[in-house]
Amino acid sequence: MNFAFTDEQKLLADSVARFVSKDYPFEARRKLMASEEGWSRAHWKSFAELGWLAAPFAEDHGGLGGGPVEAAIVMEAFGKGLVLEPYLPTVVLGGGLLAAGGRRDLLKALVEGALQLSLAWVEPKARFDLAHVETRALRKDGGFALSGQKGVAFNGAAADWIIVPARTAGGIKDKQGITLFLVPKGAPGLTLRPYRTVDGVRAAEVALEGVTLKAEHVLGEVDWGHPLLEAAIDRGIAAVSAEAAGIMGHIVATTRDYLKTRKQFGVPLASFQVLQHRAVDVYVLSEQATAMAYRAAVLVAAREPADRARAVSAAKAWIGKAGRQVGQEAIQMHGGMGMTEEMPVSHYFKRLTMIDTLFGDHRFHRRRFAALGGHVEKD
Amino acid sequence: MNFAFTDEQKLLADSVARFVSKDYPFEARRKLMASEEGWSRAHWKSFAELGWLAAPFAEDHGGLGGGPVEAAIVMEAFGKGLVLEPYLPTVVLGGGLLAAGGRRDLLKALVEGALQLSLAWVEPKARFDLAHVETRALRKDGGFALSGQKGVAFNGAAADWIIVPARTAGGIKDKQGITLFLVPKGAPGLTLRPYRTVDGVRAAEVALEGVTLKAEHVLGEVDWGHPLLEAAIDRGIAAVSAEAAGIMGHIVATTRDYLKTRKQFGVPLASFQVLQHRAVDVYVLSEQATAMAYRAAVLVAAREPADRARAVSAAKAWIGKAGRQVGQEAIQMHGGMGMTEEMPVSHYFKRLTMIDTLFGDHRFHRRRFAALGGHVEKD
Amino acid sequence: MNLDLSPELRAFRDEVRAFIKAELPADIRDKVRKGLQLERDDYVRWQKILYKKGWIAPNWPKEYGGPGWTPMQRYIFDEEVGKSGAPRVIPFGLVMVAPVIMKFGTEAQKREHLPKILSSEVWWCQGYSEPGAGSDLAGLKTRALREGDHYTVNGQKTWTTLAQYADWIFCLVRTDPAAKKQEGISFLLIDMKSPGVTVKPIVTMDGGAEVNEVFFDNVKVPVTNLVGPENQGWTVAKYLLGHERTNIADIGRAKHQLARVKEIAAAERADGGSLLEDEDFRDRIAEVELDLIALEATLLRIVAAETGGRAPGAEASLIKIKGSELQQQLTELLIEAVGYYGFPYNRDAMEHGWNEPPIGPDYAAPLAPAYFNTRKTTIYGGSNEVQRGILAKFVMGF
Amino acid sequence: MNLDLSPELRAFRDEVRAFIKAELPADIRDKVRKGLQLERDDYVRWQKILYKKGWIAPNWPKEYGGPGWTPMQRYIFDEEVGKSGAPRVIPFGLVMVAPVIMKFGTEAQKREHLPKILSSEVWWCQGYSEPGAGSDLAGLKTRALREGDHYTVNGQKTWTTLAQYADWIFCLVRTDPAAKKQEGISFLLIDMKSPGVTVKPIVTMDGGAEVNEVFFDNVKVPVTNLVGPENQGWTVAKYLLGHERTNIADIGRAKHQLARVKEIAAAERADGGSLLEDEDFRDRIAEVELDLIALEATLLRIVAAETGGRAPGAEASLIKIKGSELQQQLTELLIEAVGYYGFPYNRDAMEHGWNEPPIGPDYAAPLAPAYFNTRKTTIYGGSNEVQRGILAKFVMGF
Repeated sequence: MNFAFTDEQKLLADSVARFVSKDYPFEARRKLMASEEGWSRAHWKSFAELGWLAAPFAEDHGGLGGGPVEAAIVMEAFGKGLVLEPYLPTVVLGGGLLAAGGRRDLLKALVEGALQLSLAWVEPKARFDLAHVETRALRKDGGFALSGQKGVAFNGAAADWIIVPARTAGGIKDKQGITLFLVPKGAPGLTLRPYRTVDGVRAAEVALEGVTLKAEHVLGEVDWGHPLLEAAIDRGIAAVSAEAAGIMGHIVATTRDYLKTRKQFGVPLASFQVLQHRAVDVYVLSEQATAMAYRAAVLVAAREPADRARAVSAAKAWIGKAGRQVGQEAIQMHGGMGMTEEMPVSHYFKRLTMIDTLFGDHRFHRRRFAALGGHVEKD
Repeated sequence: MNFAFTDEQKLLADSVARFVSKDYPFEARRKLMASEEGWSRAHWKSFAELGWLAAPFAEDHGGLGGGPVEAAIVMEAFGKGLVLEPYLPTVVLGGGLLAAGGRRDLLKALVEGALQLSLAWVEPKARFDLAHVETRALRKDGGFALSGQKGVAFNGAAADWIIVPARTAGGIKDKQGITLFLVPKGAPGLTLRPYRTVDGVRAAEVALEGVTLKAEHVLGEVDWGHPLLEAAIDRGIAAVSAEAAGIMGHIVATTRDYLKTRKQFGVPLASFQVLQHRAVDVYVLSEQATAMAYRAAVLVAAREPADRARAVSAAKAWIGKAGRQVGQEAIQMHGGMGMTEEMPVSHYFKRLTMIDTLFGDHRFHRRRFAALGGHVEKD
Repeated sequence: MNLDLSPELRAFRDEVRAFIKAELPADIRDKVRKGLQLERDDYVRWQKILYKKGWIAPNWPKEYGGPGWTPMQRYIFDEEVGKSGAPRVIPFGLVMVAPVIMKFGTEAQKREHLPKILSSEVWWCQGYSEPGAGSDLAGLKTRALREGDHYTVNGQKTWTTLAQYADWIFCLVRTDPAAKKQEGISFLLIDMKSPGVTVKPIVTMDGGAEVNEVFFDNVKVPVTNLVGPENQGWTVAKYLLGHERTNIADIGRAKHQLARVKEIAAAERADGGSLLEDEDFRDRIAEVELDLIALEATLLRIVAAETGGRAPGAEASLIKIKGSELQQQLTELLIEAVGYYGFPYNRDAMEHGWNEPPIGPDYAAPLAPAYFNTRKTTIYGGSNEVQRGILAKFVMGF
Repeated sequence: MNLDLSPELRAFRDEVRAFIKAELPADIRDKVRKGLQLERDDYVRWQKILYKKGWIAPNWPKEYGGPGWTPMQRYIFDEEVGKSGAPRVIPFGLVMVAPVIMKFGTEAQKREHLPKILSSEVWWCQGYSEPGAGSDLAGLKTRALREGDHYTVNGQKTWTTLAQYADWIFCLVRTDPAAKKQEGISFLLIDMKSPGVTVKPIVTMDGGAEVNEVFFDNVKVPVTNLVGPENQGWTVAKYLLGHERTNIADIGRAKHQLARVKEIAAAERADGGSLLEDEDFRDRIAEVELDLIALEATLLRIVAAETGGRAPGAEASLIKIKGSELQQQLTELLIEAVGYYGFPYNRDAMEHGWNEPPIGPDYAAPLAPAYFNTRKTTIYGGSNEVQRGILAKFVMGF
């Protein structure tokens, strides 16, 4: 396994880092968060122009020939700026599924910045089980009618298409019998209830009441949506792991600076050995998190689903737990100031906290990793 | 729940503490540990004279009217001196079972200091499951013939009687069908393989090959030994919890003194804030451990076995985990010196480590506690 | 843990329980249970009920209107109130400034303030922390310049809890700027209605605004509002800090929270059953529950020592550390329990009278904000690092 | 993690693997696997085999006999050797003193010592720590008084690993007692057979005696044994400390240990199945396994940076901290796995050639001693507190 970036990857990393530091100051982000849509279409256009939307896709899908490592590079840098734009739902999750389902037409629009997507994988009673799908798709006139509830669909309100896993066969928790549907914005019977999340992004509750779809709205094969969905979520995990690593890197830097600047008892906080060592522990966790995230980004492309799952669950379990510690320590070391909405660090803390929940928390993924037999040495 | 000692309990605590500090210096203990029997018969005689062997027994059993709290008081003080004498196997485990089984004759000898006991509850394949008993007792001529293997029987070599749970009915893991037998020292077919343990006490492997016993060797009722055994082990847990609390208390004091005395970089270690805070954490754990141990000692007398089990499992789980941290921190704060056989702290560390294993480790007991529904408020 | 609660204490506990059951208004109980925002009136209503019963000030001596309870009775009372889901009693008047006035105040101050504190007629807040002096209390800069029969106060306090509701504030102010750090500080009572007092909310990361900045711009304070001698405020402050800590851990409330965790875990689904039946999550709950039990047992040991006549000392720091960590663990369990429905941010749903259907389960909205908000417990009231420093000094002798 | 190991590296790895498989003596492999005590001859035999192959000194430049590998080749080699259950290569000569001699030594010193280090003909040990100077290395007191063409050395070193086997010791000694702490120190090579050198074992809590005190009583050392300029020993020592840390985490050995944990858990019984099938214990293993993976990934990132030409810096402290903690976690897992059979103390069973039947399972005897012994890893080689101090200074800039 080689952790060195290629020259193209270095260029990509530099360009996203430059955007975050120059065009994404925290006060601007605050305004974006409070705006109606919650993010900037203008930024999105820049992302398209800079090729970031095309970065993780193969060339024959209209991409630039990259993959999950490129997505991780973007997401790590976005983590450092808490970028609000829906790269995860539209590009990583949605785009990944379009590619897997061979929808080059939609992908083309996506990389041009003309398409927003949402993946509505959460079901109210499923907790973190992707196979638990109660939403039903009944066959009707050569097409399908979808009914059910989906929760916390990120980017749901902005999405031109919502990708909805629904049951076409089998029992509520069966892996087989799940089909992925592309549900167009404004489809009759589709109701959205949009809201802001505690970590500042946008999501929606999705109600489907007899939403009528045609056969071409199926993404992939009927009944065989679960493997695609699981692969997409695994890529999502690799991507948010990189985002978390970026957040941790930012937290290390701001906490270090705060400790050096802030005085108590007449001396900088950084002169207290207890805080020094705790800041070091946070740094150590952050370094490891970055390594874990890129390891997952490399291995999520593995041919065997179990290898892929082991790698991303390892990263998610480790980073979820480390993220709790890093976030909690950062707030503690910032003292009362860290508790305020005003200080950026509280926003990083909140996002880092919620990333642990996203796609399954660290306990869930440690169990998944263990159930797959833990790490298996190949060869 | 009242944590205040009665006057009698205070006297008992003072008297054992006096013995430990005056008559049990660490160098003397070292010699005892290396002696053939591993502990002192002379001390045992004093224990009898001072009433400590009678302390936890009801008056109608020849005791002084105390109970598990008195046992905890003795064990906490013994913990501070790492006392080697077999109070746990003979008085707490063995004596408790004699009382439960109504053997006043043997109890009389016990409180006089004339009797040693061992409880051979460990089976090689049972891990921490008390109901897992493969040793068989076949009925023979109105009596029984015992065959099987028991492991790590503390005080086995010195014991006049070894109490052996054996199966008289049921399957290997059934609670019913276990009978407790009093096996006399030197019984034909009984082979002992005695050894020292890593924490300095004595135990033995016990092999039984057709050991012939009479009906009066049964302790309690045939087939109904499991509830007695479980109650005895629960009392044992309360007792070693107190011992662990005593050990932690000692560790806090010696670590504090070491940090104040030992110099590095020209100043006492105690001047380093990192070590100060870690020493404080160890103190905090030790205080809580003491409270947990006495809570268990009070509640182990509960009428309902489930209440008893919840309380001792809570203590054992909490103390086992805390003990790991306290022991590890103590060694770390003593630096290289803490690694040596010569420094007493290493011996306290080892005993504290092994107490976590004894009667089931902290993970086992946390699960037991959780399986019983966690803490239940009465009334 | 009533294994050997005496018949008298058992009767006392039953009386407390019956009283709360009968008298705690249902709407308040409901808000607390659901983690909704309490308003000024909610607190005051409940405190007046306790006042009427004579139970509002367990820590006060009988002569001032306290109930004259033993330490164990107070422990039982605190636990029952906490478990019941009653609001906490706002401590700034009853628990903090009142003992100071009793000890250091003039007769006039006692006559003026104590009855109104007891009856919850007057709401107090605490003016200790300043922007440049958080854990380092003695670094405060707010200046009180004596001019005849009054002080002129200029400066700023921060992290002032519920100052928006307060009628009075007790402050540490610097009366002698030339003196060394802990000298030259005085303890002053200030009417919040005085001209020049401004309160500005601080929005915390959970979206709430419970804490405030309080600005003093040439505020005139009569010299008669000085408590204790001028420049001796540090002694007064230390007395206050050491005075009342027994309920700092709030075991009753922790038990209430734990019950809530189990309730929610029983409602959440996992693997076909409830989350509470999930062995892994049950084990996770047990981890926290064991810490709760350990803290409770430790407190009861301290109460036993107190009953035996020993004044509680540095143990208060131990209880502060573990109590605050426990509260954080409990709110952390709650966000773990609720999974994806920790995401929706719906501050309105935390207000009483919000009538739209909830997003996700009805208990979900306050859980992530509660976790975020609870990070404060290890920072305020003397950060846990400061508490460790106290223990290092006074218990370990470093 | 060979996802994109190049064909060349893959071939290299296969070659290493095949070599170890063919050449590592079965009796040595067996001892390592069972955690038994290795003797001097075991180490030397294996090192001579590596020497013959030209692989004994991956960190040496080619001109001195190193194999000329890339950082990634060295990483792979270290990992394969560790995983195979081969003994570790004793580092004091090959990894520690040799680079110092190459950098600061005279031609005569190079000629004299390097070939014998390479061939494992001479066993070296390290004389750094002293009774009053553990983490505080510069506090050392051992005195070397120059008298004509020799020094007379008096003093004491401690924690000297395997000094009982050593032919030579490299020491930090004080040559100018008037100078300030870190000045006035020199780096001296001392023949252990010199009159006045005494080695006394220190029994550690696991019952072993791997470390020693080394006493110097008027030991005469030729001035030609001085490495680098007199009173410049601190510079030499710092060079040594910073020089070679890549294998400090010993990932290969950690993997070997983890495999051992799983092997033993598969043999242990729990609840009718094997302990490895127990969901709770499996989760416990996963906890440690994830830390191993995180450390490995972190190391590989550092190797990638090294390959890109960046010299490893303070990361060595990070690796030391996490690597030592990992080793402790692994031995802790082992005592947890073995349950009651951690109790029997049977030092004899850890020696080769012990023929009695084991007490309990045959793998049990070394497990508790290994856990006790491994507590040292966070203390020695610069305690983890010292490492955190280094990171605080050089990475965080505090």
